[in-house]
Amino acid sequence: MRTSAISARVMTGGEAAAEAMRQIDPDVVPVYPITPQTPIIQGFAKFVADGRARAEIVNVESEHSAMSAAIGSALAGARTITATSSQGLALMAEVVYIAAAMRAPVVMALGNRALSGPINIHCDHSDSMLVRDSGAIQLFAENAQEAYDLMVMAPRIAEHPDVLLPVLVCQDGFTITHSAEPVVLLADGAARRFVGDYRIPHPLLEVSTPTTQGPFAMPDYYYELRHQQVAAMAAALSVFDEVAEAFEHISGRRYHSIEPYELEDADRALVCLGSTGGTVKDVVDELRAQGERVGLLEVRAFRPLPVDRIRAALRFVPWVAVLDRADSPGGRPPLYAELLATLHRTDAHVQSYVYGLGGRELHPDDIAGVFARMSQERLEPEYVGLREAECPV
Amino acid sequence: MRTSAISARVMTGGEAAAEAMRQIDPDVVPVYPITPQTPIIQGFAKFVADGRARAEIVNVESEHSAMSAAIGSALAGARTITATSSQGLALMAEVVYIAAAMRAPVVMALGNRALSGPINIHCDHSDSMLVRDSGAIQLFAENAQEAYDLMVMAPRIAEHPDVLLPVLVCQDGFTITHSAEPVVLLADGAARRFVGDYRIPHPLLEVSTPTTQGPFAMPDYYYELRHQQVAAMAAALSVFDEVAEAFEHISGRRYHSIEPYELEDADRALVCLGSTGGTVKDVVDELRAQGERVGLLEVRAFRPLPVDRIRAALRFVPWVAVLDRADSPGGRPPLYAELLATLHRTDAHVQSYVYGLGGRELHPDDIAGVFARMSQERLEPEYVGLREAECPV
Amino acid sequence: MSRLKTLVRREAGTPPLRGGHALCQGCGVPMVVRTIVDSIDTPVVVVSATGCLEVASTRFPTTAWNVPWLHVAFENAAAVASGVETAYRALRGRGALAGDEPITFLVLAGDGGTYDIGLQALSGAFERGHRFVFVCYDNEAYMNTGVQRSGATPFGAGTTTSPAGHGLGKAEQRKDMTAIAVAHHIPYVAQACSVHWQDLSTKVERAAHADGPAFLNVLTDCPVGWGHEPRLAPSLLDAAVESRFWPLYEVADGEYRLTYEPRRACDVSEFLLPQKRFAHLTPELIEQIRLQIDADWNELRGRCAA
Amino acid sequence: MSRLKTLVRREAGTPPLRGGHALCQGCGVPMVVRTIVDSIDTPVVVVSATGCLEVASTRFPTTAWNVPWLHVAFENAAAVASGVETAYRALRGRGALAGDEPITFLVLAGDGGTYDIGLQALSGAFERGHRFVFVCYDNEAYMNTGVQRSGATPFGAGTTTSPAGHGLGKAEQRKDMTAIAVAHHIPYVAQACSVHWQDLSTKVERAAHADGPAFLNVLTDCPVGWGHEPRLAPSLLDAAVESRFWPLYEVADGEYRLTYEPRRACDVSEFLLPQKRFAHLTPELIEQIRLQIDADWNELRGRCAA
Amino acid sequence: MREIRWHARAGQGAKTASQLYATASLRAGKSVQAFPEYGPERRGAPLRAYTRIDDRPIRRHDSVTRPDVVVVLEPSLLHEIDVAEGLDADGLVLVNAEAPPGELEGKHVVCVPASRLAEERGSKFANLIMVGALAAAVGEPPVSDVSDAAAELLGKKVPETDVRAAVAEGYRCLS
Amino acid sequence: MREIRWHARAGQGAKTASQLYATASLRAGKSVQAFPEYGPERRGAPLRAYTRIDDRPIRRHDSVTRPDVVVVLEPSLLHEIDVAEGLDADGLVLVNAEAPPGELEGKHVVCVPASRLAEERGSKFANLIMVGALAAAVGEPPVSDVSDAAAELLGKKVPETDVRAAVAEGYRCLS
Amino acid sequence: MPELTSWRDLPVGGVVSPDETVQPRTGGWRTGLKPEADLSACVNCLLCWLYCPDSAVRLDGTTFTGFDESLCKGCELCAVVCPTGAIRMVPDED
Amino acid sequence: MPELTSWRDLPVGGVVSPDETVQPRTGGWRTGLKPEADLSACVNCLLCWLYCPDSAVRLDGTTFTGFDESLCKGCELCAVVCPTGAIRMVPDED
Ligand SMILES: Cc1ncc(C[n+]2csc(CCOP(=O)(O)OP(=O)(O)O)c2C)c(N)n1
Ligand SMILES: Cc1ncc(C[n+]2csc(CCOP(=O)(O)OP(=O)(O)O)c2C)c(N)n1
Ligand code: SF4
Ligand code: SF4
Ligand code: SF4
Ligand code: SF4
Ligand code: SF4
Ligand code: SF4
Ligand SMILES: [Mg+2]
Ligand SMILES: [Mg+2]
Repeated sequence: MRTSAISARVMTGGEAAAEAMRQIDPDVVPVYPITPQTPIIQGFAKFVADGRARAEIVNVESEHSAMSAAIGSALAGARTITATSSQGLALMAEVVYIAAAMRAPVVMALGNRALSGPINIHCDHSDSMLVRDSGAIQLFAENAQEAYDLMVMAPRIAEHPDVLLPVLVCQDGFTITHSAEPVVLLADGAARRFVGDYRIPHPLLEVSTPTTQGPFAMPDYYYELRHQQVAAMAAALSVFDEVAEAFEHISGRRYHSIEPYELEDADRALVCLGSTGGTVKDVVDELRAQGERVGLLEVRAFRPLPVDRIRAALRFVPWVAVLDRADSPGGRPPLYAELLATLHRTDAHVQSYVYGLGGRELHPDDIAGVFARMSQERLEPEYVGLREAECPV
Repeated sequence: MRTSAISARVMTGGEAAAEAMRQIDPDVVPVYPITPQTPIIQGFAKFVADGRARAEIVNVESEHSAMSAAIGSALAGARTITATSSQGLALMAEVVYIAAAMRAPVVMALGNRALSGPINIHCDHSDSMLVRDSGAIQLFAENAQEAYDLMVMAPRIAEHPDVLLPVLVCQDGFTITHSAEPVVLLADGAARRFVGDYRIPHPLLEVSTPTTQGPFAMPDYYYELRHQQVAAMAAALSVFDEVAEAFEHISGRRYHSIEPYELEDADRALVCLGSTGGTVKDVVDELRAQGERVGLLEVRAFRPLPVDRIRAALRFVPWVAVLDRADSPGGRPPLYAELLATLHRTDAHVQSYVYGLGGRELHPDDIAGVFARMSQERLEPEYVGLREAECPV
Repeated sequence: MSRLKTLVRREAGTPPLRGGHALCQGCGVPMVVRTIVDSIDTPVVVVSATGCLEVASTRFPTTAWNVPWLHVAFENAAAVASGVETAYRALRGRGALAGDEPITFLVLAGDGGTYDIGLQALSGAFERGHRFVFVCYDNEAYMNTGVQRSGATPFGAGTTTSPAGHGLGKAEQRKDMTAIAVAHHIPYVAQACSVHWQDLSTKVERAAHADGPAFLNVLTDCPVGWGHEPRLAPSLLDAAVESRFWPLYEVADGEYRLTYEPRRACDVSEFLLPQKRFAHLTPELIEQIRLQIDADWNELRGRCAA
Repeated sequence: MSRLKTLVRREAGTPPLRGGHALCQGCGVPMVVRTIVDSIDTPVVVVSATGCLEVASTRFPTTAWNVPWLHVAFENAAAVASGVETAYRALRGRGALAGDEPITFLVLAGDGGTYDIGLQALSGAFERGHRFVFVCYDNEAYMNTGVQRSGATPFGAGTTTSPAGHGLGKAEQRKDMTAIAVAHHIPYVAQACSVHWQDLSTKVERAAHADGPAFLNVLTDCPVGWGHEPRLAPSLLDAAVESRFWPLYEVADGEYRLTYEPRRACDVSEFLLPQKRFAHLTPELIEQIRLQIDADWNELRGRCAA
Repeated sequence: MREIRWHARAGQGAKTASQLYATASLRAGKSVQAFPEYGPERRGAPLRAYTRIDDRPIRRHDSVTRPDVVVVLEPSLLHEIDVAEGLDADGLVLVNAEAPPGELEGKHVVCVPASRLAEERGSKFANLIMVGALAAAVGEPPVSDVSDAAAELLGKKVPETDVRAAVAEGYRCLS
Repeated sequence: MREIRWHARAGQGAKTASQLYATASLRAGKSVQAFPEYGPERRGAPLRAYTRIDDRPIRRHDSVTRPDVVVVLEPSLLHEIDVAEGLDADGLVLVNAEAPPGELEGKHVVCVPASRLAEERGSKFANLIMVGALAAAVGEPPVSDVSDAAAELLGKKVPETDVRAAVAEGYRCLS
Repeated sequence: MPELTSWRDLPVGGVVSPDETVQPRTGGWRTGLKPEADLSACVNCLLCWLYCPDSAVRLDGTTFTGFDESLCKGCELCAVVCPTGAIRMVPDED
Repeated sequence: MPELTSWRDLPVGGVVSPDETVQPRTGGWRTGLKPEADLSACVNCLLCWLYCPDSAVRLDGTTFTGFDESLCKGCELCAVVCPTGAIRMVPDED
């Protein structure tokens, strides 16, 4: 996605997310600091202090309270955005599930960072993966521009009456949050109009029509109430497209739930999330220039995972390698497992490569190496670039 | 597994776990009450009050602190057991990961219960699934006897020098925790001897050889430190067998990481966790009596998942249906996704059935229905028994 | 009009918490809830923590609540209320609220959801200064999960996690939650008891009009957890107050005031002995409790005098 | 032997926190740590919360710690220490400990890990009565993550989440954490300041010998977050105490005692003005701070007199 | 397999009864299972419990939907719920009552005036009386096993003789 | 693609320099990227930052391991770390120093006495001087773009003229 | 309790409106005794109304009129707090 | 810092023993100034030792002897607190 040099400004993904928040102009922002999310909330706090945004910031005392306050605020009837990373998301995990179940359309800027232990501040996707069953939507940005664009799109997806789910806009910690790149912003008015007004079915603050929200459910109803969320997620896929189309009208930039890159005739394809996609694209170009038929499937919507589209996009690719920036010790890496569930009953050979945990670098050479190795049958995951990896377990 | 009526006592899974704890005689038990775990800790508290167990119980003020205190205690050099369910596990999720990473061999009795929202006290496995990437071992009991036996085995697995990981002994909330069944207990002395003394490599309380535990790791080391856990999980699989063998010597009961049931010639097999396995066995017997070639693969060790054994056990089964008592809205049910990762490049048709969320009943007829439906190609998960399920999403 | 008639009129046949809920026969909590909500002269929005009250009043698809009511989890009622109250301020600030009458935000949590697992969220909300009335209905244990000890469980009480057994019940003194709230220097803090309903009602009015967070710690009984017949509740709770086990006082803008001076000589055993949870107490232990009460009472008197 | 010589002897060339760590040039925290550990006459086990101190002293595979040291997360230091201390009691009870000398359990947490996200774990540990010394090194903000406001951040201070901007910095009063600890009725609570190291050292001794939990709230500077040159630290912190912005006192078994009576007339501006975080304060705001200090001081004096 | 459903109000000892019958049957060499149903409802609310008895190990863990026997410890429940739900035409309903209640017309009803009997002895063991009666009604397990099981389960908390006497009284009613 | 690595101590403006050069290059029509390295180390510790400049959109997000240019803002670092690591034989090292330091013998070293120059003007903008010098050394972007970018980035906090002067001074050194 | 409905017909997020749902009746919870009022002895102090945990005390405006037996759980609290002894617990007809 | 090792050679759980690891040297963090002591003016009050954040003050027993330049970050605190002015900040040789 070529950014126009003319109107672009050099800013980090974190700054870009803060700009998006300023333009969205949410009512309430409950938030707790954590690296590498802090640039987002600091940037936004400055906008508020300078009178450039009107939100009430709630400087809560923990992330559990951040999400709790966000649920309260969103269900009360106020547009609500929060932001976090890593341990913060882990601490609020309990209430992320509840936010989804109560259908609170909270938007969250997530600066992806490895989970402790050991404590580490750099990027991986284990925090996102921790809440992959929560019912929250997760969109992954490849770069600062996407982090901005997806933030602007997020409220409309979250608040759509068929959806009403939290949306996590995920950007790789440091690699995007702290990397300065050219970003084209919408005009403030255009962004604001695009987002529109906040509407939910039953604002708690409508005291004239009292509602009971968050009741106790026995087995006779719990099952059906949970299934609502599955349906809402399915709806979210088309809503994403709808919103993406509208966004294209005002920005010229079009997003899809997956981004196939040079897949048409590929005999080998990587699948990944986040900023790594950009690096892979460079490698694909390079290898293609040498005549190799390689490609990439970048997953932008990890939740809802566009199962059918992924299937279709990879239909004719015999060798697929899933790059996971997270793992599940004693089990299978999460994206890999999902991909296999998606590609079941196709002929693809799907392999698993774990990389980049805790911010470990993945260089073009590593990627080229995976492309080189992947057309041999292998079922066990490999840790790319592990020191003394000869005995993968 | 036929229990001997002579020495068996009728007790609930919760009571059985409390008896196991009494016999193990741990040093420290930090715990916070939550349904349906409470019978465990209440039973144990009574043992302590009556002088029948010596542990120091730490009545913490939240589950986050329960696991935190457990980590402190286990690393200090004391055998430590805790117990929880549902929201409790969700609230401590952050520190469950850290326990595994710090290699604290904490044993936990988990009474599986649905996660909010809506709030519900009955069984499903969403709590276990929430921490499936944490690096903690998860063993699932089918009934009260197994809940007891696995609790007795757990410390030896957790504390094995090649493992040193937390072990969650999972029993279905209410269905096992509160169901009274015959349970054969070991003699106190035999159980105590079986468990042996607590040893870890670097007890913090050894003040003469000070250690720094829980340091900060940058990308240069984090990756390798994380990979340690993967290796420890791999080791746990053989340690499980070792311990199971030793346990057989004193109990006559032998456990395996998976339990194939009538799989040899099966053309259809279900895969499941926990108490449902028992019900499925009855249905399998019934259908077999009618000449149907059906079978069951019960997964006892969900973490570490015995990938190769599952593959081998299902090698010749053309139709496999995975019963998930949890879901991942917008993604694939967790056990299903893992199974597909396990069965990749086999010819099996693997289907997904979600059931029992929030304690919804799964009756033999439902199971027979799945067996009846499963030999038709179908890729989308089905919610068994959903009211108005005709349009599954 | 008498205060009670005022409460009746406010309720106007539509109790905030209507009958048909699943709380135990004779449970002490509903009276606290109705007295409080009925004492407030604006519309009320209730945020509830997990606990007996919440679980037993909202079995889907029914509800006992006639006022707007929100529950998210056990430990976060104050945080949820912070969000609701901030939303209200934000929307009002933007002129985006339909009606513009003031709303009173009321948080209802048990002692577990206040003293223990909910303390941090509450403390944070106090520091930020949200305008809500946080009510702890203090029945001195985790009742919903079957009577486990909490930070509010008094010394000596038997619970399932502090069993009498060969021991003494709970070995630690209760957390002094009212003092902790006072230490946050919020505008209004009070300790009350359900059966002193006029006192409670007055305190609710003050709390609702405070310019910032207010905290009410309201003692109420739980026949199941305390081990007594429901009909003993009025006399037991009366004894709790008269024996000075549970003094009634308030701290408004830092000023202590005893709002009720016990009227009769009442030994704490009058409170303790009818309850099964204290049945195991020896005379020595009761004497220990008595001494602690005296010491606490003297300190409190000192503060109120000052 | 002078107290300082005693500290030197205890350290015996092996500082508990050795140099080579990655804390900022001139950071105020190490002095607090060393003064405290060196004041304890038994072996010490340290539990640390996430924060500047922890992050900057333990980059794997190095460590600055010569004493046993454990870190698990940000919010749970008191809970982790509860576990460690209980393990010690349990193992001692069973005769399963190698040496049988007493050990002092020391918890080190920043203000964020104490006033805010760590409060609940701390309060619970207080209620249970674990025998440890919990030290809050209070630098009045979340420094590790780049200077965000915490519950300890004083009124008016600019931080990245309470920016001065067109506003005033932090709009709320700081949480009175020392008072909150006192309200838990634990045996020993004290407020101290790094540069009053003799006072601090004495308090550590009392805390370590208390029969139950002890809490020390120790003010120390952060040149980065406060916005001053490191070399100004001694005079700034001195002004904090002399101006009564940060009184030094202790509460032993409920008895208040001022441990240091300010020696000179010192206006709070002497503390505030050299710091960038207060650079935006108007005379009116400073007056407001002054009044608050006076009120707090008078109340404290009252308690100490009583 | 024999499946039994117990009806009572929370607090009336249905859970104990269901477990007692299981314990007694275990003594008699059977495989057993017993469990109550849980909800948010409190003391006084209707409550069910179940017992399963079989000669082969019981492995299933679903709830009981088609009981062979229903035991009603609290007759006032008959106005509120259909205690015979799922019961076969020839299924037995054992009711704590003096005479067959109208609600159960057409069913195979057996009455035991357990509350009265208990009251007469000044005991609270109507539930034990009903367990004794059930053993007699279905012909197993032997009353000695029920009595021993009752003593094992409750004998520590209350006088063993009272417990045994209640069981015996119930058994006598129907044998 | 041109890749630049910046060396300094935390607090000396390497991050600003890396972003400034990127911003200036963006003005000149390039695609750009700039990012520092983060660790637990605090003010005073060695720190690296990176800038990438290309004619085509920059998509890769790995760190820079084989820089084309290394800029050393703090010469004392030369004793501690190998600033030329990964640098090609013909790669340029731009050092804030009076004369080529011994450690860099055999490298293509260019010195700019930025600290002294800054001190002479009583300013703290050694980093801006180095950015100006870099633009001159590699021949892009035009100094006007650097100057404008510097004004855009810093002009709100400090006098714009000082900022522009520093850039210009650096540029002059090497042009 | 209303009919069990399909998941499609459930309110979004499980929100319940008190006006659209029927509360269960808990009169059946009584275990033998129910309150009976002697109106002639009643001084209309309304204490029974206040103490009743189940909102089972009936008023006409602000005047006590009796009990809603479909809700009353029979706890005796009204009888205990009635200052004039106007309320007695009597055996449930059942 | 020690060599980067394979995952097999790392201590279990990342436990670090202070005796087995080498602390980084932070003398390089100084930005121009370092402390210099005039021993003749020193009254051995040891305040510099106490205040030094980097344990860079050298003692022989309990006697002040100077600084460990490999650790000193040059913060000036020792110089500020020295009661006799025995410590001056001087330009780093570099
Ligand atoms: C995180 C979490 N831990 C534990 C529970 C289980 N739980 C629900 S309510 C409750 C006790 C409530 O006690 P209290 O707040 O005193 O209210 P009460 O039940 O006494 O009314 C507990 C332990 C939970 N729901 N969530
Ligand atoms: C659950 C969680 N939330 C947030 C963080 C990020 N974090 C780490 S340290 C810190 C601030 C520490 O502040 P304080 O306790 O005052 O210590 P200081 O850094 O000032 O020394 C924060 C917000 C975290 N590690 N874990
Ligand atoms: S257990 Fe106690 S508090 Fe809970 S509903 Fe019953 S009486 Fe009320
Ligand atoms: S930021 Fe402040 S507290 Fe943290 S290391 Fe630097 S000076 Fe110390
Ligand atoms: S007996 Fe209890 S429930 Fe019934 S009306 Fe009286 S107070 Fe209410
Ligand atoms: S309590 Fe008695 S006197 Fe008062 S209103 Fe009720 S019935 Fe009448
Ligand atoms: S200048 Fe600072 S670091 Fe160096 S010796 Fe003095 S006090 Fe220590
Ligand atoms: S502070 Fe000065 S006088 Fe004291 S020991 Fe150090 S150098 Fe000597
Ligand atoms: Mg309670
Ligand atoms: Mg701090």
